[in-house]
Amino acid sequence: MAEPVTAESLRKLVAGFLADHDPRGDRLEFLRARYDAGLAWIHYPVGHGGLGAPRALQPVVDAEFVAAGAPDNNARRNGIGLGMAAPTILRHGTDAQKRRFLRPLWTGEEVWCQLFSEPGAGSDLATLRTRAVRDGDDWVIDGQKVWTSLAHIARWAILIARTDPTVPKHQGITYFVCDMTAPGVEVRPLRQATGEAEFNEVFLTGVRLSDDLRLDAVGNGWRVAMSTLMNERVAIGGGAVPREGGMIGVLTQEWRERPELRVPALHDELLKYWVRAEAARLSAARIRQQLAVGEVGPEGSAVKLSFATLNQQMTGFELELLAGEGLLHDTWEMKRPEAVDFTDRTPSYRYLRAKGNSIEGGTSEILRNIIAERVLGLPAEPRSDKDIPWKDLPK
Amino acid sequence: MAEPVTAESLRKLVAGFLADHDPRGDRLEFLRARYDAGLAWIHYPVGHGGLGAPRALQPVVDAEFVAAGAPDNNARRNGIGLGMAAPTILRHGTDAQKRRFLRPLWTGEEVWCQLFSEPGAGSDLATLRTRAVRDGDDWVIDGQKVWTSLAHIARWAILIARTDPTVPKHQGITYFVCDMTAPGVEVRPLRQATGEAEFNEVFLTGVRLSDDLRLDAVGNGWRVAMSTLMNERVAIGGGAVPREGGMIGVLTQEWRERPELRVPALHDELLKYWVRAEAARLSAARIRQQLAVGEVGPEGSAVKLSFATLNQQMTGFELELLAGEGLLHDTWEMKRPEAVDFTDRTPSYRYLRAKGNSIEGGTSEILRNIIAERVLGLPAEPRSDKDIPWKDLPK
Amino acid sequence: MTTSNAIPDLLYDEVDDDLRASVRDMLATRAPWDKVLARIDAGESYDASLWRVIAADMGLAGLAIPESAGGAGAGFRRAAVVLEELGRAVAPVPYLGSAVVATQALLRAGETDLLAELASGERSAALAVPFALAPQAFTADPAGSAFAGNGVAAEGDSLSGTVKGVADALIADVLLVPASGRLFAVEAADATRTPLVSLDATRQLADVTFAGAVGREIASGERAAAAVRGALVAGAALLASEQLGIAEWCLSTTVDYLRTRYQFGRPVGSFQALKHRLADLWMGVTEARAVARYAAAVIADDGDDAEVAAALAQAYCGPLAVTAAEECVQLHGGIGFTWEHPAHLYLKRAKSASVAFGVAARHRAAIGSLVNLPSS
Amino acid sequence: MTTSNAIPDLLYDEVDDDLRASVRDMLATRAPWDKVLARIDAGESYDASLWRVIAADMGLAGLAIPESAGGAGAGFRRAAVVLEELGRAVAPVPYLGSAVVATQALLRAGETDLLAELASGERSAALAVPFALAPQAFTADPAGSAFAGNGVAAEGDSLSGTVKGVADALIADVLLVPASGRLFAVEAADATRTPLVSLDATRQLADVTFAGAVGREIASGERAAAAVRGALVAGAALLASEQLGIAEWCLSTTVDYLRTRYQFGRPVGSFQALKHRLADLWMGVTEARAVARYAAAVIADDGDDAEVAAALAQAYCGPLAVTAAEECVQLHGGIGFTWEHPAHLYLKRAKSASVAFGVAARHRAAIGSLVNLPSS
Repeated sequence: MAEPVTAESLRKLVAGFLADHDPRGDRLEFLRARYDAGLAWIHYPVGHGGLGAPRALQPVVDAEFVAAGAPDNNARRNGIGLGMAAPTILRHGTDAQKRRFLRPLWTGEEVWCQLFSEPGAGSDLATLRTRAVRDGDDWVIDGQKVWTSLAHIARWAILIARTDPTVPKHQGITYFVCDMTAPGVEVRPLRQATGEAEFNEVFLTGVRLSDDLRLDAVGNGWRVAMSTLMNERVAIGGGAVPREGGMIGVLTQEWRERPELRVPALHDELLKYWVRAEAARLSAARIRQQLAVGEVGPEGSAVKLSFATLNQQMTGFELELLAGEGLLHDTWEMKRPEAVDFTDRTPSYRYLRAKGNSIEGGTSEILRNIIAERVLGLPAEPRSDKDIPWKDLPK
Repeated sequence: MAEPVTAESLRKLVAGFLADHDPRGDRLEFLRARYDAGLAWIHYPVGHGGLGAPRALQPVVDAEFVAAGAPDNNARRNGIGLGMAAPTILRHGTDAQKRRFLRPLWTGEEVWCQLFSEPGAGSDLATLRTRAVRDGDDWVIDGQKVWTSLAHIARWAILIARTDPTVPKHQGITYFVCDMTAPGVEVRPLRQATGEAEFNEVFLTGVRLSDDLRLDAVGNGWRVAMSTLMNERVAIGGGAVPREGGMIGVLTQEWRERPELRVPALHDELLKYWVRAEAARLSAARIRQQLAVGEVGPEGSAVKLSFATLNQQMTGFELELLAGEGLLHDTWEMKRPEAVDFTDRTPSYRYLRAKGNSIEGGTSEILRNIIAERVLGLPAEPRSDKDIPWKDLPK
Repeated sequence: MTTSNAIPDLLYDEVDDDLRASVRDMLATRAPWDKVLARIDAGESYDASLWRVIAADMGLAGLAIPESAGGAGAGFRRAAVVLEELGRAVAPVPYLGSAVVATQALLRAGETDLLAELASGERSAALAVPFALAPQAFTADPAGSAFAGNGVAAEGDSLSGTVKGVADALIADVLLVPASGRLFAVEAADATRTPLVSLDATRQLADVTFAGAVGREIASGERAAAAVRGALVAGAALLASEQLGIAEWCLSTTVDYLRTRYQFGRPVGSFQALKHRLADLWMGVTEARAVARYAAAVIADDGDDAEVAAALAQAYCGPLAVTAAEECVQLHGGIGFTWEHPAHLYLKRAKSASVAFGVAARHRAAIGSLVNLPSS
Repeated sequence: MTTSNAIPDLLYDEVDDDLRASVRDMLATRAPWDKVLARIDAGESYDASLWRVIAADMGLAGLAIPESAGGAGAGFRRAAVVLEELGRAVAPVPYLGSAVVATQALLRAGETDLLAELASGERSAALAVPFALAPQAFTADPAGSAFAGNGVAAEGDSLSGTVKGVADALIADVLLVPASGRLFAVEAADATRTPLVSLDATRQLADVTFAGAVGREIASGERAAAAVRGALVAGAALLASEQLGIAEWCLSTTVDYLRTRYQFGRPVGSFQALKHRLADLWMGVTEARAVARYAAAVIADDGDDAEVAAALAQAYCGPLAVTAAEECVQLHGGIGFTWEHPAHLYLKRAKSASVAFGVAARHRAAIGSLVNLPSS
């Protein structure tokens, strides 16, 4: 592109595209064409759904398509693919891998999931036990993964596995794309405190993956995984919210509409939440302003951390506000939702589900470590596990 | 004592003593006689001011003397002597040391102070730098101590100093009684945030102490010091308080007597403090009940910790309650109080002085470590400093 | 201003220790947490056979009932020990509702026949008021025609109306029903009990509807009001012991887990941030124990400070148990958030209990009234 | 309900950065903390020569005054940057009182002569109301004869009465005095100013007494009330930037200390419990920055959301600065509790500022009224 991309030029491009493609025609065909025109994720390179344009202009493009009533790629259903797998493949994949995976990922034809967490690893992800052993042109994978949302509908997974147990834990890990239809992949629902099975356990038994499903070099998996997780946290730090958006809005609506719930002693507590929610909202807005001018800071971790804390406290407060009503639930039957629908559920569901906010996507404890060390520059804990071969670590 | 000591027999003993000694006569003479009669601290051995009687019966004896209008030993002015030095001397001192020090200590003729803390050591007391070098029958002391209350009026001090820098830090420490009138002892006031100099710095320059002022074996000082500090915490965990005693009483009185201060939004916060203060009071009472039946637990640390937290929060709340009035102070001139008079001072003084509660006598952080490790049995932090010679430690 | 400077014995004696050991053993055998969870998956609720063992075989339903009425005459202080263990096991039995709340209502009302049946463990009873009803919110209507706090009216001995969200009613044989200024006993079979999907499935709530059911009057007027209010005060006070048991389980289970779980080459329990949080939690549990023992002692001794003690108990122990359960979930990491780990049972029980008899904020407000600290 | 979903620019621009650097350099030279402390020991209060440099030499007193009135026309957003640095240095100058509160009062009153004098830095002014007066507590008396919140009455142009605990009055040349429904300018020399021993000796309070002093009327009626209330709202909003500066100093000073202080063979800052507390504090500071910038922007733009923004600023930044200062003292251990360490200066300034313009609880209550969340 010789000309610099502007909102204006993008609007023109979309208009041209819409002139050629009926947004009311075949959904998939339309999405594929949009990808091929570089109007999918415009900051991606030409040939991979983008124009190499500034990311900040993406909303301009999206708005035009929305205005035209065009179908979208149902991004919510493929959050891991779009938010984590795609940027990782873009950065670390071969050209062949990018061509194979990115288009059906963006269009939503192929849903992705993530095979990182393990029951024995937890926050210390690098201690993972899942093994990948080279066998000719293939790798044979054995192990167990956990907390895998969407595994039951996913076509592909990003996977990390240990390829060398004789070196320190961060060094012996390799990153793969796992074929979720391969023999030996077994997906079982994992039920949570809410009664639902939003996640899965995934058992990998002698799963064969050809070497061209390896992403980046053997032994380089930890570094690749870190770039994946960085993308996750940026994604969580996400979108703009109006005042009284989210959980505080649930509380203020109940307070306003149901005077009979108002207990004077709860009033100041409600206002404390109002203040904290508004401070968090302004802070998130300020971070987005920084991002927009290129000042990418570590504040994204803070947004996630403060969201988790506040959401948990506010959902707990809601049950107290509702008193007797708050003691009821809708059902304890096991369901398998594809997305978390927070505000439309019962207060009891919200209370329970919010407990996961400080665990999923990096526990609040780990985020505090990150802030302390990477932002404030405080010294790391003394560690003995960084130089010892993985196989010799206490477990 | 062939007969078991009972409240009854003690009352008789006191009555007999009072028949022989006029409580309105010479104060010092009376106190010395009381000591010699074993009616000072009755759980001490016969010959050292006691009767080897149960400690729980001490209040019976004290009450009889109070009822008779007898002079007391002004215990508040010699808290370190009575609470820390005396039990340590009793347990670790030679017979000659006990005879020399305990009587004038109890009568208040000789005030004691404590030379443990150092500017460079802080919570890691065992890294202390003050040196004691053997020179014939003497030890020569050089170093600097800090946070020494009463040093300016003290006759003696309990002192720990490093006698061997070539062994790990806990092993090279020896415990002494320091003559505060010896040449080379210099006491300077140490001023706090309150503007007062409640404490002192003590500079020790070539101070000569004869070897008979050493308490317990050379190199055994850390163990002795630990038993001293244990006594301090038991002492802090101390006496019974009525409901709404202490700082919560200051707040409730202000709330009741000054309706113009009542802001509805502060009401629930006041009641939260009421609840926590009452819970802390009941908990302290329960600990005293355990002590009375011999179940000595580690809960004393909890009493000190919860007192510090609550006192700080309540004094902060008081300034908010008083609004404009709370912004005033009495004087920033440097004074040298002999005792902390908390409730009779300005709210601003209380707020500032309470900040010391979580530092003095073991920081709240150290107390939490103690609870986590000694009560809950959680593993210690990995430590590198326990086996390295003191001189090689990073400082 | 109510002050209570004299503090009763807050310790456990040897009989308490023995009682605790036998209840704990029995629960470990008959109601381990996986069986409790399996009942929920099976859509069952209260465990009637477990209740029979506790109430009848072990004779614990009558602990607080005087010997003259067929009970053990051991008082509420000992019943509190049983409740600690029931909380620690999230046991699905109506001990609080029957052996504490209903029992105290009958004691206050001066009823003895039904009391004897409860004491023997043959039958159980529940007070038909909403589980979330705070003692201070229950007041006899000045006109004497109804009680605030439930929606049942009496015409003669015929009762009609619905009470929402009643605890321990599903398993009860008899319901104690405040209506039109009187207190009635009604055969549970004569009421319609609609089970509710409850946050705490180990103490399932029910809506209870009366459509002309015949009640036997137990008390009326002041005596009826005092019986109901006294029952709620006792419930609030004694629930603190259950909450203490929940909190203790959460703390000790978390400590055990963190001692053995390794991350970053160290036991997770050696990380100082977690140690400090657990130390704070231990402090809270230590204080909660004193508060709960105080509340049980004051109720047992029928002390003047009962309303303050009960409000203090719920203001302190309710939130503390919730904090303990929340820390238990969080510090177990992912595993603590799964259905197959018991932590969620404790979380749900603790949160539900913190709303029972009114939330902490209501109890603080009650203390404000009781000790003369008005809001304005 | 006031909602404000459109969020103004909350960042600093290059001019802000330059301004900050020059103010910080100047303060480091002329008012390091040990000089500030020495003034207190010498019984001195405001630093007049420092104020001259800031107000006149650097021309910062007129930042928020329009060019038409002799100011820089740079707005309150930039004045907020100056306040951050003054908070960071606990500087004893009346910037808040003169360049924000009094300036806003004059702007709202439509006065220009005095404004020009303030803009030039020749003279300074203070609004004669108690430092702890909350904007929402200041209401024009319905009868129009007096203002609630201070005790001065006017007969014609003659003023009598006392205002307690006024900030920045001791160094002011002119006092702006609300009295009997009007707003007057009075030469400070014509009032009796009694210095008070203040918790925060870097912003010493005074009782101000008028005994028939002659005032020049600046505004009356609605306009006078709006001027005073607007001044208090601006003060509450902009004080947040000072509080942000205090909190930042406390955080960064503590972090620096813990990085280099060794205990138990490790830097103290490597202990996880302290790291987590500092991470939480950093989160608070990060949010406080957004809140303070929002408040400054809304005041600068004369936005509809001013009262909410100011109340939010004091509800959030006031307590946050206190927490930062308290953590600073605690995490420095003994040394942080001594007179010879600057931490206590920040603690006193932060605590005092948290009471200024009303405590956080009052601001939360104000928000409740402003956004339609009534207490009952």
